[in-house]
Amino acid sequence: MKIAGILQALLWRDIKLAMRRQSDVVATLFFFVVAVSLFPLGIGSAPSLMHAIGPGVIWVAALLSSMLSLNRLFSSDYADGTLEQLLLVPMPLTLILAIKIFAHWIVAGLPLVILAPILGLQFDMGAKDIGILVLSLILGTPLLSLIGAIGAALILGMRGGGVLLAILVLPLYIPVLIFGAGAVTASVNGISPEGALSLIAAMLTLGVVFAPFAAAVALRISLE
Amino acid sequence: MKIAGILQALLWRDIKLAMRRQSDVVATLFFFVVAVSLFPLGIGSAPSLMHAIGPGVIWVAALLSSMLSLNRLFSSDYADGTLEQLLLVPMPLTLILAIKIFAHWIVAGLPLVILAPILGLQFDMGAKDIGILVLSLILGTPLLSLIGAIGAALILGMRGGGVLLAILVLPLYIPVLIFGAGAVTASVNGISPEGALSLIAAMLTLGVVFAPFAAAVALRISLE
Amino acid sequence: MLKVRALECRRGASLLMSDFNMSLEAGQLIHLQGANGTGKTSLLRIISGLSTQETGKVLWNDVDIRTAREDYSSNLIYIGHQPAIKDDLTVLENLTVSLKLNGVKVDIKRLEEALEVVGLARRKNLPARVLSQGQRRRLSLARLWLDQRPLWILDEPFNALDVQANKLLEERLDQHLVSSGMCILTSHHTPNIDKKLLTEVSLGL
Amino acid sequence: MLKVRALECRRGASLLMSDFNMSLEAGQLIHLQGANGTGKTSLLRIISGLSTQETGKVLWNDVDIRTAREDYSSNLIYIGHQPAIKDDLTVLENLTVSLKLNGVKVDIKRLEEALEVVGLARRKNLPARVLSQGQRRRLSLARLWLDQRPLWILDEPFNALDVQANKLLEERLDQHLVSSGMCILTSHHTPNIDKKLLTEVSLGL
Amino acid sequence: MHWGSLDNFLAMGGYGFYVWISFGLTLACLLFELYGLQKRHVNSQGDI
Amino acid sequence: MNWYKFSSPKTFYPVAGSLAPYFLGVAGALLILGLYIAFFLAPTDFQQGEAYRIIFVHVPAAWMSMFVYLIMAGWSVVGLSLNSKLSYMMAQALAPTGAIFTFLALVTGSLWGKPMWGAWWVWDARLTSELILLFLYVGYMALHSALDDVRRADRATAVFALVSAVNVPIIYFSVKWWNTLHQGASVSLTQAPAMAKIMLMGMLIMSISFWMYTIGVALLRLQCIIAEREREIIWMNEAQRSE
Ligand code: HEM
Ligand SMILES: Nc1ncnc2c1ncn2[C@@H]1O[C@H](COP(=O)(O)OP(=O)(O)OP(=O)(O)O)[C@@H](O)[C@H]1O
Ligand SMILES: Nc1ncnc2c1ncn2[C@@H]1O[C@H](COP(=O)(O)OP(=O)(O)OP(=O)(O)O)[C@@H](O)[C@H]1O
Ligand SMILES: [Mg+2]
Ligand SMILES: [Mg+2]
Repeated sequence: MKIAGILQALLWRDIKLAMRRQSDVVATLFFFVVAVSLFPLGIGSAPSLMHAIGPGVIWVAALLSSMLSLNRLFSSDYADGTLEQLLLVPMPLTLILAIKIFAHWIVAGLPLVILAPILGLQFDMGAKDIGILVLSLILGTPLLSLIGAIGAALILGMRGGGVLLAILVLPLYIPVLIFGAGAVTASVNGISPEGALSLIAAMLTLGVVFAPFAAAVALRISLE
Repeated sequence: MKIAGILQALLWRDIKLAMRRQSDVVATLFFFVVAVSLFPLGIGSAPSLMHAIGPGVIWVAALLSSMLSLNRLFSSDYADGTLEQLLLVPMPLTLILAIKIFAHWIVAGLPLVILAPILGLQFDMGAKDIGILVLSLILGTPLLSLIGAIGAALILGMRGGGVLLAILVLPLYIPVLIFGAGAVTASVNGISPEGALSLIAAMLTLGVVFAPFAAAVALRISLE
Repeated sequence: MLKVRALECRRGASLLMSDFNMSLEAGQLIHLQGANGTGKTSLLRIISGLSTQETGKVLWNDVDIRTAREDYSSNLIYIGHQPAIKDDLTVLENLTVSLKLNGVKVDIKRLEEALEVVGLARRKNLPARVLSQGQRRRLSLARLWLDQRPLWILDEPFNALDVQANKLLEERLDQHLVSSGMCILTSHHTPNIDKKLLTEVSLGL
Repeated sequence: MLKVRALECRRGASLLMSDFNMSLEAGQLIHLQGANGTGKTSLLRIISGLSTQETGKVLWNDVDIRTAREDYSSNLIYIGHQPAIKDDLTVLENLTVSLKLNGVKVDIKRLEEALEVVGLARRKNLPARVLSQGQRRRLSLARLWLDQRPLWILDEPFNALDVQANKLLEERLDQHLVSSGMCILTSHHTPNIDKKLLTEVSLGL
Repeated sequence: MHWGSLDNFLAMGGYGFYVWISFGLTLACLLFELYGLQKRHVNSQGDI
Repeated sequence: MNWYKFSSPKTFYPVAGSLAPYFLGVAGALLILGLYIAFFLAPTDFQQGEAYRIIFVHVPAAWMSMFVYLIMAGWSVVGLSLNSKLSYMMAQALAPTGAIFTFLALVTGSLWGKPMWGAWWVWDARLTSELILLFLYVGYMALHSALDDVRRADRATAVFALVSAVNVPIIYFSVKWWNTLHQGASVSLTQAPAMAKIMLMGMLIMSISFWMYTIGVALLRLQCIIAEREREIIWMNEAQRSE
C-alpha cells in the first residue's frame, strides 16, 4: 500500500537519524539519570527523605528530559528545509505528525521507561512499586511527546525558542506529572494506584486523537 | 580606547539581542519558577518535607535553567555565520568570550538571583537563610555560565546538541550545586555556611581566570 | 494547467503584489524575474501551497489548490532556497528517503544512474554534511531525474551550480518541457532554453 | 602582499589540492575557478585563517598568518557563504555592530549612504529576519563600502544578487583595486572587471 | 457601624497590615492598568 | 443589524470607544457598593477575625482569573473557525487583565495565608495550579510578543489558549483531587445563614464590578490594538507611495 509505504519510510528516516546521532539518545538517558542523581546531592540523602521523594523526582526528571528532546522534533527538519518538503507530501499532515511523534517517543521516551526500574531501585522501591512506576511511564511518556509536539510546532523557527518552549509546555505537562507521580506515590504508600493510572490512560487516548491534529494546525500556522 | 570600544559594542549587541527577545529573558525566569513548582507537585506537599528540600530544589532549578539558556550562547551566532566574523575580529578570542559570558550571565543568571527571594518565601525560609541563598546564587550563577560556556563551545555545530550539552555540563556543575545548596541547607539548619561559600568564591575566581581561555580553545577546535 | 487569479501578497505591512495573474500550460516554462526582494520567493511559496494568500486564488486544473491539497501536492515538485538535505544521512539515503516520502518506487539502479548524472556517484556513501554548497544543490536537484511529475517549482535552482551543472539542468528542463511538463522558476539570468517554450514574467511594482 | 606556499588541503579522506601556490599583490584580483566541490571554499577558509592546513604556509607580508593572527585579521574582510546577519537586529543595527566589532568608527550619515547604495535604505529599521535572500547578501556586502581594508576574501559574493546589484559590486571591486586593494573571490561566472587587474586561478585536479 | 473609631477601623482587629495591603494592592493594580492603557491609547492615536 | 459589519475592526473601533466608559462607570459604582458591604455591613468572623475580609477581593479575583482564560479560549475558537481578526484581538486584549487578576488572587491569597496558616505559601494543589495559570497567561503573552508577524501570532496564540484551557478545570477541581489546606467550595455554608447571605452578596457584587471593569478595559485595549495595527499598515503604504 502506498500510504503505508510512505509512513514507513518516514518512521525509518526519523529513527535512523536518531541512531546516527546515537549520542542524542544516550544523552537523553544520561540527562535523566544525572537529573535524578542531582537531587540527593542538593538535598542530602537521609533514607526516609529519599523514600518520600523518589517517585516525584524520577517523574520530574522524565518530564524535563522529554522536554529537552522536544527541540529535535521539528527544528532540524525546519532548518534544512525538509519540513517544507514534508508539508508537500501528498498525505494528511496529521498522519505525518502522528508518525513523527511516535518516532520521537521511541527514541526519547521508551529509553526512559526501560531505565526507570534501575533508578527505582536506587530509591529503594519495592518490586510492585517499580512495576507501577514503569506502567505509569509507559502511559505517561507518549502523552508528553504528544503535548510537547504542539508546543514545538508553535515555536518553530524562533531562535532561542527552547526556553519559551519550556514555559509553554511545562504547565501543560503538569496534569501528567500529578497523576503519574501520584500513582507511584500511592502505590508506595499502599494505596491503590488504579484511579490515577486510568486517568492517565484516558488522557493518553484523548491526546492520541487530538494532539497530532492540533500540532498540524500549529505547524501550518508557523510555516506560513 | 579601541579595545574598550570593541568590547563595549559586543556587550551592547548581546544584551540588545536578548532584550529583543524579551520573551527569552522572561522565559528563563519562568522556567526557573515552573521547575521549582514541579517538585512539590510530584512529591506531595507535606510542609516538613518542603522545608527540607527547599534549598536543594531551588538550586537544582537554577542549574537547569542556566543550562537551558546556554544554548543561546554561541549557537545562534554560529548558525548565521556571525561567529566566524567574531573569530576574525582583531582581538584575543579569550577576551571576546569573556564578554559574551558576562552578557550571558546578565540576561540569564542575574534574573535568577533577583527572583530567588520570592521562591525562598514559598518554601518558608527565614530572612537570614534567604540572604545566604541570594549570596550563594550571586557567587554560583556566574560560575555556571563560565563552566557552561566551555561545554557550549565544545558541542557547537552538532545538531541536537542540547542534550549532549546537558551531559557534558551537568557533571561539572555538581560541585557548584553541592556547595551552593550546602551553604543554604547549613544556614537553614543553623550551621555556619561560611566554609561552603568561600569554596564557591574560590571556584569562581579560578573560573574567571581559566574558563574563557578554555572556551576559546574549544571554540577554535569546533570551528576548524 | 496552473492558473493564478487576482493574487495579492502581503509580507508584514508591505504589499508585494496585488491583482497578480498568470497561467501556465503544458510544455511551458515561466521565468520569474525581478530585483532582490520583489517577492519571487513569496510568490512561489504561495503557488506551491506552502503559505496562503489573503485574497486571490491558485487553481490547478480549475480546482482551488486549498481544497484539493493532496491531489495537487502529488503533481508537484517544489525545490526551494533550502536544499532539504539531512546532514546526517548519506547522499544515497537522502535521495532514497526523499523519493519514498513522495510515494515513488525506488529502484537502486536508476538512483545510482541519477547520481552519476549529477556527478555525485563517487560521494554516494558520504554523509551529506561534507558536501560543498554546489554539491548540495546538485543532490537536491537529483530528484528531477527520478520523479515524474507535471509541475516543477524551482526557486533559484542555478544558484551555486558550476557551468557544467548549469548546462545539465538546462538540458533536463528542455526534456521536461518537450514531454509536456510545466515549470516555473526564478533566476537572475535567463536560462538558455528554447525561446518558444519560455515566457518571461516580471515582478516588481 | 599575500602568498600561499606549498599548501595541501585534505577533507576527510579526499585530497583537494597539494602543493598549491599563489600570490596576490596590491591592485590585483584573483578569481578562483573550479567545478563544484573542488575546494574553493576550503581554500578561502584556510587563507583567511578560519581553518588550518596540515602542510604549507599562508604568508601576509612574509609573516605566517598563524603567528600574527590579530594583525592579519585587522587587514582582512572575509565574507563567506553565510551572510553573518542577526535576524533579530534591524538592518541598521546589524551594520553598526559589524563595523564596531571591527573597530571602525561609526558615522551614521555614511552608514545610511551605504545602505542607500545597496538599496536597503527603506528597510533600515526592519528586523533582518524579513529580508529576502538577495537583500541579506546586499546587507552583508554593505561593509565593503564602509570599512577600508587592503584584503578582501569573498566566497561567491554574486550569489543571489540581481543584475543591478551585480553591477554595483563589480564597480566597487574596480574602485578597490584601483586604490591598490587586493581581492580574492570565487564565482561561477567571471566578474566583469578590467582584465588587466584580474588573474584567473583554476582549482581541480 | 461596629468599628467605633477610625483607629479600630484601620487596625482591623490586628490584621490591618494584611487586609489593607490586599485591598490597596488590588485598587492600585486596577488603577495602574487603567493609567497605562490611557497612555497607550494616546500613543496609538498619535500620528494617524 | 448586520453582524458582519460590526465584526470588522474598523467599524468596531468607535463602538468600543463609546461602550467602554459605561462599563467602567458601572464597575466603579459597584466597587464602592461592594467595599461598603465588605467593611461596614459584613460582620466579624468569629474564627478568623477581621482577616477574613480579604475574601471580598480574593475570591472575585480568583474567579475572574479563571473566567477570563476560558473566554480567551472561546474567542480563540471563534477566531480559528471564522478567521475573524476581531476575535483574535479580543483574546489578546483580555490577556493582561486576566494576568493581573491571577496575580491579585495569588497575592491576596498569600496575605490571607500568613495570618491563617502561618506561612505565605503552601504547596497545595489549588495554590500551585493558580500559579500555573499565571504561567499560562505569561506564556500566552510571551508567545504573542515573540512572534512579530501578527497573523502568525494571532493564530499561534489561539491554538495555545485552546489547548491550555484544560488547566482551568484542573484548578477548579484540584481541591477535590488532593486533600488540601485551602478552602473547598463555599465556606459560606458553614456560617450562620444571615451572615452567609451578606457575604455572598458582597462577593457577588465585587465580582460583577470586576466583570464590568474587565469588559471596559478590554474594550479600551482593543481600541489600542486596532489603532496600532492600522497605523502600521497606513505608515507602510505611505512609505511605498512616496517611493
Ligand atoms: C496564594 C494563596 C491562594 C490562592 C492562589 C488561592 C486561590 C483561590 C482560587 C483559585 C479560588 C477560586 C476557586 C473556586 O471558586 O472554587 C479561591 C477561592 C477561595 N479561597 Fe483562596 N487562594 C489562596 C489562599 C487562600 C487563603 C489563605 C484562604 C483562607 C484561609 C482562602 C480562602 C478562599 C475561599 C474561602 C475561597 C472561596 C471558595 C468558594 O466558596 O468557592 N484562599 N482561592
Ligand atoms: N514583515 C515584513 N515587513 C516588511 N517587509 C517584509 C516583511 N517580510 C518580508 N518583507 C519583504 O518582502 C520581500 C520578500 O521577498 P522575497 O523573499 O519573496 O523576495 P525575492 O523576490 O525572492 O528576492 P530575492 O531575489 O532576493 O530572493 C522582501 O522585500 C522583504 O523585505
Ligand atoms: N570528510 C570528508 N570526506 C570526503 N570528502 C570531503 C569531506 N569533507 C569535505 N569533502 C569534500 O571536499 C570538498 C569541499 O569543497 P568546498 O566546499 O571547498 O568546494 P567548493 O569548491 O567551494 O564548491 P562549491 O562550488 O560547490 O561551493 C567537497 O568535494 C566535499 O565533498
Ligand atoms: Mg528569493
Ligand atoms: Mg563553496
